[in-house]
Amino acid sequence: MPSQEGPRAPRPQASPGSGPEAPRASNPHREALAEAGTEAPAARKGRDYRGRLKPIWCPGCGNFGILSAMLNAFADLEIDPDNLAVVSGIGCSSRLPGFVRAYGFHGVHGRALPTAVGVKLGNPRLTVMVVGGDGDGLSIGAGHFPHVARRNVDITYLMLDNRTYGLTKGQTSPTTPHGFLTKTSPAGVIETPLNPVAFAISFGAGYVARAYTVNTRAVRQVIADAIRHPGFAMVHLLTPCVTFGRGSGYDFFNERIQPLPEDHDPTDFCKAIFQSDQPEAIYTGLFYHVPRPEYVASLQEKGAAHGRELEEQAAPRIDTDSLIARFS
Amino acid sequence: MPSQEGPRAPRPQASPGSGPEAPRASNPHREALAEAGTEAPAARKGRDYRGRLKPIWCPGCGNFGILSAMLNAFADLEIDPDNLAVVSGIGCSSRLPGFVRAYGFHGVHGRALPTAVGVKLGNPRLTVMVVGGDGDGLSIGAGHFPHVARRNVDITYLMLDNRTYGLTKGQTSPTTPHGFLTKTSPAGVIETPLNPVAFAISFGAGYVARAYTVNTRAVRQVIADAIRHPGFAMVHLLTPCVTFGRGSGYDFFNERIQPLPEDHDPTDFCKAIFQSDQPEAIYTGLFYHVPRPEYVASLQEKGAAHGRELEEQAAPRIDTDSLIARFS
Amino acid sequence: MNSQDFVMAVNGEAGEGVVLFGDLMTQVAARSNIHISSTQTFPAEVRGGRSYVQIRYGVDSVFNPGDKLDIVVAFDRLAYHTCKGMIRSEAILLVDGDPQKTDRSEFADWKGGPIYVIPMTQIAAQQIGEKRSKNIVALGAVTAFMGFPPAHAHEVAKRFFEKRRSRILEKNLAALDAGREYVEQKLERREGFRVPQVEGDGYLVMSGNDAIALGALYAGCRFLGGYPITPASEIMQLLAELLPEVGGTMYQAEDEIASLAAVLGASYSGVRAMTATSGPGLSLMSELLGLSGIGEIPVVIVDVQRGGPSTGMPTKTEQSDLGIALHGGHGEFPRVVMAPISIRDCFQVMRTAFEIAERYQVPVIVLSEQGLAHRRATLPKQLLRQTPIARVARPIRSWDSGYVRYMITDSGISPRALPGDPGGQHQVTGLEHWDFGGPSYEPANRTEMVQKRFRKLRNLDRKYGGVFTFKGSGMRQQHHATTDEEAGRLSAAVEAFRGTIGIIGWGATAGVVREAVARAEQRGIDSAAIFPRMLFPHNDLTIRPFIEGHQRIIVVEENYTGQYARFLNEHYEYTPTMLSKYDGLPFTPEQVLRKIEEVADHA
Amino acid sequence: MNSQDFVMAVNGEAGEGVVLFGDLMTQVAARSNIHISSTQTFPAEVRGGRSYVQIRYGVDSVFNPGDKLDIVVAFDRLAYHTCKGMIRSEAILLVDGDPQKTDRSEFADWKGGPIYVIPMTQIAAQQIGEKRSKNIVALGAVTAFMGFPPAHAHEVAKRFFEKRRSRILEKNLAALDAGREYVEQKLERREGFRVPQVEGDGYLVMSGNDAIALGALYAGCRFLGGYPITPASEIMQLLAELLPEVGGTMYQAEDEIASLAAVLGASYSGVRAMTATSGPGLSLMSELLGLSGIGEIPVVIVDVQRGGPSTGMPTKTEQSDLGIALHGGHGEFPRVVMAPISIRDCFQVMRTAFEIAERYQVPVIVLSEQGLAHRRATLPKQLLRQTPIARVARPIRSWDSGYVRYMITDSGISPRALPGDPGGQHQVTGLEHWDFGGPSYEPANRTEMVQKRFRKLRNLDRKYGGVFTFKGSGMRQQHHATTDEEAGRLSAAVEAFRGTIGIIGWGATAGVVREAVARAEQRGIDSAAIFPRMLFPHNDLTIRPFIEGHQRIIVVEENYTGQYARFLNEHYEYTPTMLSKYDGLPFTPEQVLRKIEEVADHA
Ligand SMILES: Cc1ncc(C[n+]2csc(CCOP(=O)(O)OP(=O)(O)O)c2C)c(N)n1
Ligand SMILES: Cc1ncc(C[n+]2csc(CCOP(=O)(O)OP(=O)(O)O)c2C)c(N)n1
Ligand code: SF4
Ligand code: SF4
Ligand SMILES: [Mg+2]
Ligand SMILES: [Mg+2]
Repeated sequence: MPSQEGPRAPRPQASPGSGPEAPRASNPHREALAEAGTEAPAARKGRDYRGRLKPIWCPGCGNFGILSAMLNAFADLEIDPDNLAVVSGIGCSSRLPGFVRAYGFHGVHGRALPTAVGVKLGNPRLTVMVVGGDGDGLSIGAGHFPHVARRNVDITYLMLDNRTYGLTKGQTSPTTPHGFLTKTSPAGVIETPLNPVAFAISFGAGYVARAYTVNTRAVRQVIADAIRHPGFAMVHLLTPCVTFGRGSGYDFFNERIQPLPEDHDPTDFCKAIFQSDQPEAIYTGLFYHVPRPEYVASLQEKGAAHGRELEEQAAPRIDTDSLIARFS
Repeated sequence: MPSQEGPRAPRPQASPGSGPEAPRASNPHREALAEAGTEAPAARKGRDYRGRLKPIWCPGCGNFGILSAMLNAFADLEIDPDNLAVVSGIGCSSRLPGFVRAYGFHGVHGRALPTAVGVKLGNPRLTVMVVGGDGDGLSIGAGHFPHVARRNVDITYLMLDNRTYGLTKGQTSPTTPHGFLTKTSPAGVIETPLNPVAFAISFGAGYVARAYTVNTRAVRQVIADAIRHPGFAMVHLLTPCVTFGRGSGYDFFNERIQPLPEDHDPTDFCKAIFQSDQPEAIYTGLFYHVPRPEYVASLQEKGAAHGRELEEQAAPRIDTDSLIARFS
Repeated sequence: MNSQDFVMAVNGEAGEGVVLFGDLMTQVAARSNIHISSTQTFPAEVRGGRSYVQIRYGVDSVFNPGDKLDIVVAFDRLAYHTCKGMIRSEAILLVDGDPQKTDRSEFADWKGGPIYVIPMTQIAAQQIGEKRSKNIVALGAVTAFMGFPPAHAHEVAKRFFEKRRSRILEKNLAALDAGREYVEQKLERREGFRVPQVEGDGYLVMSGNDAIALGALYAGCRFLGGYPITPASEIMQLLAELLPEVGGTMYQAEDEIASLAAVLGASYSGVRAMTATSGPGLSLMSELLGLSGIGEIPVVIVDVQRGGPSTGMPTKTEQSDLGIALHGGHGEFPRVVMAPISIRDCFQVMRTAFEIAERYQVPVIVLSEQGLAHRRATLPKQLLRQTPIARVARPIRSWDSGYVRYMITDSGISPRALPGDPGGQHQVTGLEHWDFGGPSYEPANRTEMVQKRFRKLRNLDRKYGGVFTFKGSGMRQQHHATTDEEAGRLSAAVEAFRGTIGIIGWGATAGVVREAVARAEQRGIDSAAIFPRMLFPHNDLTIRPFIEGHQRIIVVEENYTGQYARFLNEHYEYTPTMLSKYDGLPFTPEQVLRKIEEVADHA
Repeated sequence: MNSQDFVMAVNGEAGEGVVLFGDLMTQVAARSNIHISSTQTFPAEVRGGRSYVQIRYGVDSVFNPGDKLDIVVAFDRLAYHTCKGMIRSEAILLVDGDPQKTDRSEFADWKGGPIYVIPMTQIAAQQIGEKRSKNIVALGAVTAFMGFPPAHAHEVAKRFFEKRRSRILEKNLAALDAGREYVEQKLERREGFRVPQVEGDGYLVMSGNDAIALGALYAGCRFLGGYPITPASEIMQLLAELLPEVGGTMYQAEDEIASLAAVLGASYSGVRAMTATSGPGLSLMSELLGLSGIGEIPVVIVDVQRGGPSTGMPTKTEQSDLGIALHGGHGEFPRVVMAPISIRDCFQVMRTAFEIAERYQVPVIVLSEQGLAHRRATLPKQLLRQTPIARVARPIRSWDSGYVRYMITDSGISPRALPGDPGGQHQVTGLEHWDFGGPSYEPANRTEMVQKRFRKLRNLDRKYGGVFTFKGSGMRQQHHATTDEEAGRLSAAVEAFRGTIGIIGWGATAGVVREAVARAEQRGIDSAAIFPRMLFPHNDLTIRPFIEGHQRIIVVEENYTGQYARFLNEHYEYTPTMLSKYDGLPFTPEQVLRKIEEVADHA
């Protein structure tokens, strides 16, 4: 449905430079990106980022659109695959790292965010992406999300929300709407679903957007902007599960997806939360964007988090004399 | 400091009957409570609820005030100790169940909320309280809080926030303010602290309040109201750790604690979140109160969650014939 | 082909309805009083890949899905090529295709018997107007071919589709008829094969997961806290439907830690409570397992094992969680580990598990596995006619103020007050504690409490440690030996199995081992097998005479490190021959038989 | 009293500064070239309860805090009553009180030597105006009484207080002087006892936790992910200070699962990374432990054991996590389990642990325990002068496009590309996989991958499985046996220890066992002990000749079920005499000696 594409390009102030300034970790990509506009047209193509594995998703699965938009976003930013790490948990969506030419980490269910923090702290020069499902991120992984967000680690988190547990064949997920029938809610879901956009904002994420897989250009742009954001960025991606997503298929979303109102102000905390869950429509676009001091940069100010850089050093900087004095 | 006591009594609409109606589980206490007003003065005293163990907290610990306010709240509501369950995790604050005459469950670190859900679902006639620390609830237990809140299980959650890990002797907790020196942040905390009031509201809790241990009457009232609330209620209790709470002692709080503005509207979602974290003061009082359908009641509507009631039945209601038909 | 006992395979592209075809076939057989044992291999991913179902039929009970194929139902040519190497000499091939246009030379390398090309897709597309009904056409055709009563096929198809829209029901019933009619009327030549007619009122058909869920229900379970995980999810899914019917609750928690926490909470509050998970979930539950132990909170944990470690191979079978079941969780506490040996035993083990958990106030881990969970078997209807357990057995329900939760007793078991009981207030805690529940690190008390808790395991293996033994074609099951006399008898019974080759195994491999032992006897090799149902505490009473009574011991395990063999080495000096497998597939009877022969040759 | 080797106890109300007094005493001794081994028991709760510190002093190294007391420093009367039963005959009592008003008959049941009543509180209150400085008054008095150079006491007090406000520093230095002066000038009678004067430039003083943290730092660790837990927190706290100084990071995660996840992430990205936790944390890490195994991601996990299970006894010692270390986590994967036997070994084991983890790409679990973690010992300054390791050893840093992460090799070890390396893109996964990292459930590949991973353990015990052996008063440590010749020599060395009684233990009990063996020799009992530092893989090369070479084997363990003894039973037919303890307290040399004697009597 390309006619529904790109409900609204993220605002210009979403890109660094025009928004509030914040310290950020030394990521060579970002330097490259900043200059990208002044250079000749991007030499890379999305297909250059294709991994060794072919996606094994069901035909029609919403994840395909997101994958290709993501690869294009990488190309747009001319990201160096040698310095790109894609981390995930377990789920249909979490299979994504295998489909990307990058350093991939397909870990265990629900732990993608803390794993990615370790990757970033171990080597801050990497561009670190996290991909995962609604179950992975909001159910078993729910305890990690607030902490990575409040720390504001420079990681881009893509939550591929199909409102179900795809890989385990269709149980209730934290985003399954009230009343839906699932394998574990044979009489209908009685819970109120969680809202990852409101979560991310209230946890302190500095960049929070939502997009729908069908609108591939919007997805591509929002992913690129999220990567550019110097801090924790979260993108809520709506992606129908054609096999188990009873009631949350393309029709459902097509009827409800709407771009955020033109006058939405992405620096208004309350309004952003408010708009993220409205009865009249599922809004897409940039909900919130307010940069804050980034975690790795703060650590580096205190000497920490130089990680792999150290490897190149000839000798460690341990001050043995002062240690001896301290322990005697 | 009794002069600072009771900054603002929770609004009258906080008690059931005057607020929006919502289904609730059959809890005999609640029936009793509803009638309490018309009866003779409460026969019970706070001391009737004292447990077998004497509190082992450091002299001056903020938890003492909360404990005694809590026992008084039980007396106010004439709760039957036979049908009272107090569940906790691990921490100084989590030792509380031992100090109460009730059925106590002192479980493992961070899992008090899901444990309490099980207790409630197993026997919905119990009044179920959860007590625990900021570390227990917001760090290791952070993944459970949103789920119990969104389900709206009829549990009263008291979070005793001393802004540190007391029991393990003073490490950074999720609520330790930025810049504070702790054993694990020798160069100062670089994280932004989490805000449990905003969390509870955005997770869907229907009753969210904050009180300061010194204001014992306010604590007592707010606990009583929270228990009365038919659904998940969360009370954020500020309680200085005199031994390890560097920088978050009584002086710190005494200077900052303020009752919520008179005109605060506890049905305004955004405003409630907004007021929960303000630079000029730490507000106390009822932030948010909007009842929603309660979980156990919804389950019972579908036949489930009759738990221990069944025990009294002579024979189980299994329809063996239909099972045989189904599996042949 | 032996019409008393034969094996069918169905193969096709995943999504073609192979699995449904298989399920309905088993139900038709069960209605026709024919036993089945069936298994399916799921594709690795949700879609894509191939589906394979294998069904063994028998007039007598069959205990495993067999190895060599007698009938191949090939949904496409690839299916033919997949299965052609696995057949017995007289095997029949039923393959989808246009009988007119099919070039018979495509099947030139078929080493079996008759080949029938049946236009399944064609009938579905042309007669029914719905290509996807091909599997139901196949059902009609194959059941007719095998001589199952058409009414039975009609009943099972109707039951399955009647939950759908009526148009779908009608189409599929038409498809069924079309398939049957084709075989009855148009199949050019139709030789020999017919299933025997057997009297009876039919059997139940259940998977291992079904049996565990139903077993739990009948055992009085009223709370399941769980989190979806392959291959255990079906247990929670079935109980999500059934528990509310009896006032119980299925609680899908946010993760496995929360599930077990909720289960412990529910158990504490007085209902029989369980969780069902697989390896990754059990790992996450390790800490709370210890709380159950030291807090003395009853719980039943079902672990449907799969290929490990980490995410491993979720849809493949393995017996590699014995180590964590025995030793998982830090510190030391009493626990019980059981392993059902069959689908029927899946049902039955749950009653024992709940009884032990509640009476001894300990965690009981039940080790099932993917190969058992997704296997199906026929069972007597009687199984579900037995009286379900309604209540927690509690003589005392009111306490005076001196109630002491962790009272030191000879048995190690302390009387349990439940919330709601008048006067029984106390604190349950995961800290070491005084008898009344107050925390205590006092050394003498600690020593006493550790001993108290472990005393609960004393003699547990005698009372509940039933073993299954196989010799020749018979099976015996010994239970309970509460008195010394009974114990002696039980021991003596096992001692009677003196012989050359003794096989020790646990869990789901019993079905193939049993058959291998019987086949070995036919070839004149003397062997016997023992499968303890309770793996821990260890049933020395039976295992010792078994080990001592045989010249050579084979231990059969689906893992790399020989977990049970190593465990037995703690108790016995013996040098077992290992029959190990850790490729995700269950053993076949043939593989076990070969090992027996090999050892016999060297014995 | 033997002034070459004697034991002091300090006891008082928690909050009186007993622990600080003890710490400073050990530092004074270290500066004065006197060895110490000290231990403290924390009260159960943060405050309230009693504090107890025991310090053993020696001119030669001392390996445990001893048993019988030679000097009792009693901060109050209750302290006197607590300690009076634990003394040697000539013990000295130093007790707080008013020398004038104290009724000597209060100490009528003192079975020891001279009693000195010193007005510690009085001096603090009256002379210093700060009752809380009583412990520093005591420090001045006791160091003066023992004849330590006043400058040393001054230095340690100054270093401790100079981080505080200057008023506090001044007051406490005054308190120190006042205590010293009282003893020098006013102590009525002052007999006999003085510590020997020893030449040297002093020792380091470290706790087991300090030594682990420093050992990690020197081993090149640049990332610790952790979550506070008693008794391991000090490791992360120390590294929180030290890691940023070398560009590394201490990351306090939201829980133990997140800590290990972050550690695996950091390790994947190329830094040496570890976590330090205790039992409950290790339980929670069980799932990710398997990811380290199948994903082949190096990691070092320190488990400072405490009384289990569940929350158990957080401040008490126990050796009860061997089971989870060996078998925790579902499924099967290679792992290494090591146990340092002393504080010095805590430092050293970390280098080996990191080397193994990185070279073999496996998880290495290091089992320390509360009794070792909070014990303190003197160590040569040389220890911290050795060259720290700077970098991860990587010959190749650039890869062609065919890079295969899990390449099947003879050693089982595959070359590792790190993110950032040109051309090395690949996927690490916890699913079973093809060699290039793509998921695979294919049976033959699975079999090969399981074998590949386990091949890494082959011979690991030879290369790194050093054992510590004690016989008489000597200690030998054998390391490395890469060639067959070396292996033979190592075996032969252990075989030389033929004798009556062989003791096997692991971890922290080495300090007391060593002493017991030496004391037994003095009583004419022939015994020897072996402590393998690597518990798994198992070092058969040394344990077998040891078991075979002794008539009776005693296994010493601080647990109930005999975890190591049972593990050894998997390998050897032997019937050990167990010396078990699970009351939260470490063994004393006396207790071990008594067991040796008992066995000797029956041998
Ligand atoms: C510890 C653990 N528990 C459960 C599972 C089973 N499991 C795998 S994926 C998944 C949920 C998948 O849902 P989601 O994260 O939304 O991803 P999707 O498949 O929908 O993309 C679950 C429960 C697991 N792999 N590990
Ligand atoms: C799994 C696990 N990890 C860590 C610990 C150690 N621990 C005990 S209490 C605690 C935190 C206490 O902080 P909080 O919850 O705020 O309670 P407080 O003591 O401050 O009242 C920690 C980390 C534990 N008991 N279990
Ligand atoms: S099951 Fe659903 S989410 Fe998974 S691949 Fe298929 S369509 Fe996509
Ligand atoms: S350590 Fe802090 S929180 Fe704990 S009891 Fe003492 S004052 Fe209270
Ligand atoms: Mg999903
Ligand atoms: Mg706290």
